[in-house]
Amino acid sequence: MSDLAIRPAASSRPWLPRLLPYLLSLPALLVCIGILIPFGTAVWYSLERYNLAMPYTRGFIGVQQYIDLFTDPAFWHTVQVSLIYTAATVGVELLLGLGIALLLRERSRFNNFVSVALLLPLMTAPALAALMWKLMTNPGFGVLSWVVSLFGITNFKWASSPSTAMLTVVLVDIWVYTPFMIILLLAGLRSLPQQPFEAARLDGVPPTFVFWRITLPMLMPYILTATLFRVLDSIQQFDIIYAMTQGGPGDSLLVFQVSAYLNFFQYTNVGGSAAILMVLWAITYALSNVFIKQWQKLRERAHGTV
Amino acid sequence: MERSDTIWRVLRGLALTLVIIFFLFPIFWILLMSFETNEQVLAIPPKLFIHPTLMNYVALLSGKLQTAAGALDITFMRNLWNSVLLSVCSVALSLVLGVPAAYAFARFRFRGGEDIAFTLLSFRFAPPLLVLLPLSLYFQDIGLANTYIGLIWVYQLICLPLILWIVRGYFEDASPDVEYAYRVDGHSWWRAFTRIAIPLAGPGIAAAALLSFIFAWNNFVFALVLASADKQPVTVGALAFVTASGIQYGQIAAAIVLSILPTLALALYAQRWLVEGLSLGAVKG
Amino acid sequence: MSLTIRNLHVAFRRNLVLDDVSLDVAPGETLVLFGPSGVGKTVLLRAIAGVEPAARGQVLIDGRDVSALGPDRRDLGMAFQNFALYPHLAARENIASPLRARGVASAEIEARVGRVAELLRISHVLDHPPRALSNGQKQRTALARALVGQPRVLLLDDPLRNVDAKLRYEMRLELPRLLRAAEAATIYVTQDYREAMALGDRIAVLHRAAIAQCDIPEAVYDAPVSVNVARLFGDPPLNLLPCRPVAEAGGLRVEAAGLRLLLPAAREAAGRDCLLGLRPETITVSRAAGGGAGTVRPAGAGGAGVPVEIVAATPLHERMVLLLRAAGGVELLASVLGEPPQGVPVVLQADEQRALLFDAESGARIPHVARTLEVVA
Amino acid sequence: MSLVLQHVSKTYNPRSAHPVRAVRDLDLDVPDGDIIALLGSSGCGKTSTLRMVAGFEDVSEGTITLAGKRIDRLAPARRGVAMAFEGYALYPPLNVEENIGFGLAREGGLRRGTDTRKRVHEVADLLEIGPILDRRPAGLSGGQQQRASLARALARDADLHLLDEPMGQLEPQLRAVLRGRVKALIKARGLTAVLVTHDQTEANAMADRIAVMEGGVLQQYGPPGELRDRPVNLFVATFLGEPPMNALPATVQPGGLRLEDGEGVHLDVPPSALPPVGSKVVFGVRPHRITLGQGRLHATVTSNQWLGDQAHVAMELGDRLIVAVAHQRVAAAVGSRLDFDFREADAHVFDAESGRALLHGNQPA
Repeated sequence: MSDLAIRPAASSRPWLPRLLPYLLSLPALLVCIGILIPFGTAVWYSLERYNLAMPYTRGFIGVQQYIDLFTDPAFWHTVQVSLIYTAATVGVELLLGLGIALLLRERSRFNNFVSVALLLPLMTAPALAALMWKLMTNPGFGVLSWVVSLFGITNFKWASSPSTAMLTVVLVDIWVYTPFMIILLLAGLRSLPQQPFEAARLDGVPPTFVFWRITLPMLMPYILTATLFRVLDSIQQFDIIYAMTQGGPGDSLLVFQVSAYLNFFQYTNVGGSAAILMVLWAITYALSNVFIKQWQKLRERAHGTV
Repeated sequence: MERSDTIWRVLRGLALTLVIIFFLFPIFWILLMSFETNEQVLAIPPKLFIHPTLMNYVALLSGKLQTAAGALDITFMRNLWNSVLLSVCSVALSLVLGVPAAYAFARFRFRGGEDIAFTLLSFRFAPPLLVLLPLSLYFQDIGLANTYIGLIWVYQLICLPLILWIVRGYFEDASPDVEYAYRVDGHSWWRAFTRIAIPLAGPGIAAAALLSFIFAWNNFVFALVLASADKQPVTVGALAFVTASGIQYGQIAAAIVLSILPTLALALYAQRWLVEGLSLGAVKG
Repeated sequence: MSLTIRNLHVAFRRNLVLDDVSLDVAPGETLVLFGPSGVGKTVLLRAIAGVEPAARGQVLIDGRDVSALGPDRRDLGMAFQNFALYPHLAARENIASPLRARGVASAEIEARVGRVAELLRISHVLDHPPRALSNGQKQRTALARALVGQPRVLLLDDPLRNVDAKLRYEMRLELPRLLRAAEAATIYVTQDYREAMALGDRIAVLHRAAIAQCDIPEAVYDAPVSVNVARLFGDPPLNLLPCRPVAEAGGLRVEAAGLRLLLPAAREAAGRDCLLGLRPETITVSRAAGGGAGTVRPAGAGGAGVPVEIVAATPLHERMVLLLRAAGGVELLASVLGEPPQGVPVVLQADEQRALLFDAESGARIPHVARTLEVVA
Repeated sequence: MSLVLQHVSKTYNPRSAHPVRAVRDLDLDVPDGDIIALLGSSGCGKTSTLRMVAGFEDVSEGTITLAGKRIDRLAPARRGVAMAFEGYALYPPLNVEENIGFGLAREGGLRRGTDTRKRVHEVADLLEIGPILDRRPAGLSGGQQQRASLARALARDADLHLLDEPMGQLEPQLRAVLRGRVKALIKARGLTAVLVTHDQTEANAMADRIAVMEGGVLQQYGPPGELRDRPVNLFVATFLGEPPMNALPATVQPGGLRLEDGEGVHLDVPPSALPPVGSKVVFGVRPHRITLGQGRLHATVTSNQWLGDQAHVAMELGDRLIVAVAHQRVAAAVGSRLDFDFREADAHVFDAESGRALLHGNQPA
């Protein structure tokens, strides 16, 4: 019955029950509306020619900004870099996360210790994690530089070379966010009903068959949720890349937000920066819609209402 | 049967050992570095066993950075303090705003309720720069630029969705019957909210507060855009510090350790709650 | 101190959960609200309590319309199926809650909580938190909380659902006395028909969002208004056999599963598709005439015996439940006293007086022309 | 095949400060072809026992033997056991037919294809789930899922079938029919089955023998009639029967018992079987064995409940309640005096302290 519409019944102040939920959520809403105003401004900027260095050229140009953007190879480079970054990080994190979560599935003291240890990278600020890895990959004394030299690879430049910069930041992202994947999938795995697996053990069903026909389909909603969540985060990555290379070397790591940031502060191109962010917003908005629906479905499942 | 069992167990142990090394080694390495002198840091191959020195920490705490060019004044401790202030105040404000709203979304079905909840949640996923860049211009106009109040306000973008998200889940999981029973006993809805609903959602509220504290602490881009040196938290401060200190790697490592220590300590202290909060209440059942 | 419900409607997302429900409960009376799970019993209870909004209709307590009042101002006591105890408060504070809400002085609270705890035999656990109580103690604590304020209306939502069988049985005997002493108008929700018959002064059967029948227990059991109501009562439940009655002198002639019965039912059902309802305890099984000496023909059993095969015999509450297979593979359940005949051909007979006839299409019962209830002392 | 449990114990958290002894020193012998029921309230150890037999829990002490082969150290798949789970344990991604056939295809006698299909459909028809064979569990009602789970277990040709609360979710009508059918099927195929239930009706209906458990300890093991007529202790006596046996405190007197708290009613009991005069005992008689309307005893009626096919009458005897069941309506108003009686053969006497049975009818326990 808990899913039934529930309102407090009328009282001596009949307006109260109707307004109560609004009154409770209003303060939070107001604070956020204060933040929505700049969002509207950003939309407007994206339709303007607006450069802080040349305020006198400011003026409404409509969709021209977007036309310019979509015909600019630099923009398509940004899209490409962002997509590669997102696909690489989320792909590896999903596979790694699923594998590790399966290893940690049983509740044992050792596994609990591992899960706690895995929290630590996740709790490290991504910007600081980037600095840590910068130190570890320092060509002079970095321990990772030393390790690869043991394998005969000398002069491996990590983030300083356009050819390996992507690999390096992806590695940092994996270090920080794989634990998130693990924790979510582990929680999913452990919340699956145990009895079907016991039945399979009793009936002697082969493990590979159990994994592909039972475990994976049952886990799929959790995989979808976790993946969507990570895609949403990863496509907007700023901290790691900015702290590590500020988008360099060259334009090799100019993902959406870094590109917009540099457009704004380095080239003072407010309008262009806003347009890039609007494109990113459109992508994330669509994805977050899917995500929140998926997440609500998962919650309903957990409540057994489906 | 028994033999393949053993092989499987060994493989599993091996894999997990590799996992632990990959995920813990960087933290361990930075910790080690922070106790080394510059000469030790620069040694190749790296040494595992060192004579620890506290000089890096002393330099940071005293605010006098020892460089080749002589002592340099730094604001690192100030950054640390800023982080504490910003995170604590933001979380406190978020709780005051977010817990009643979360309760409203969990308990009442009201016109527009789902839309409002969705809007608030979607902040979590919007590109932060989209809001921050125009805001940086606005803040200069209304005098909020480079103030704690302005920053705390904007930090609601991080904390509020998280608290709404997690606490709402907890309220929804708690059976409304207990509150109904209290109402039938003759208590007002406000007393039912404060005496029953909030105490029962206590663990969820704590988990949400902890998690949003950590996220606020770890945030980088907000302060990068909106704050100058004297209001910056450690995440931004550390980056500036790297540029300023040049090759004082031991001190950089010590600064990083001091910056990540509070969140790691919290994580270890409250790991169970965190895990639950992180799974977003989505997978409990 | 009475409770009246007038034309109550409750809808959830356009699904009518309760459709025009009206009820009257007198002071000191226990009305049992009975129906299968998910039929809206709890919703009705909650609408009366004011925690569920009613789309339309009125709730009156002592003639005063409380429909517009919050649950805190209706002066009722309620016990929830899942107990709904406050987990962070000791049993004593749980019970004291209604008194605290009314600002009763501490000394009096102490005394009244003590009295009700004594009555329910939970004095020794008053200082325990709910998690330290057994299910039975939780249920008594919840009951004590509902009773302590001496409310005018008591709403009990299947309070015995989550306690073990033995305790449930004890409470079944104990509750009538408690409720009589409370003098409140009581609505008691259950989905156990025995509990409904044992506790109810009247039973209101909820079916498809509406009250199908509201009457004294005997009437609901012996003269259900419809096949749907009839199926909810009895363990094992009644057998239903399709048939088409024929009018005959003295009543209706019904043939089903080989049985030929003459029912004292109204003749207008003749020629229509009907369902013959035979309660298992009204079926007798005996040795076939040729199967040996001493064929017993119990009094009241009508028609010639029909040969049947006993598929399985399972004991139930000191009776034997027989799964019978008649000609054409029709399966029937009979509930008989004593051991069934074994290893010999058997026949079944049915009590014509207690057989029920329903219209197959509408499900409505076709009433008997005249009916006598035999009361044996 | 026959199942033998010898000195089986299960202790959870053995090294902690509060080890939980779920099963203690259990001996149980299930003959080939029998259906037995493990009966008890929740937490009595019946589920732990079942899980040890299936192989989901280690045995702390003792041995389990099935068909003459020791199985307690074997992996579940190698024990030759099939099980219907209380929580159904259906595979959510598979439809009902695949669920039933999943473990079947592996078994020796049956080959993939037509044999499997035939067996699946046979069992499905018996349990009336033929029409839902192509549906997935998520869309089914609890009762349908439960029948699918039961079908999966019954379809297998295992040495032992474990049925954990297999019919709790079914509609009463269907439950009554299926009890009979499933029992007939098990008997026809000569299967050996262990039924775990908290419902004594189900245990009585299906089992050849019932093992009553409480607190991890086996209380009594025997045919339903024996448990009803000769319970070994007060627990078994009051646990079985609906309503439960009346139990009244009494004191031994020369030549019989005096009921306490009553009006000093004296009952004649053969002196040979009774403890010394003055001992405290509990006197028991089943509600169904009390005759109303005439007799040596009388009491005040406190409630008279007609349940459609039987009447429950509670009477106040001193400050104790005594309950009687009649199969007809009883004309006795609340507050009136009612005479009643019972046969000596239906009386039970238990030791007040240990609860051990002393006397059943005229015979020593």
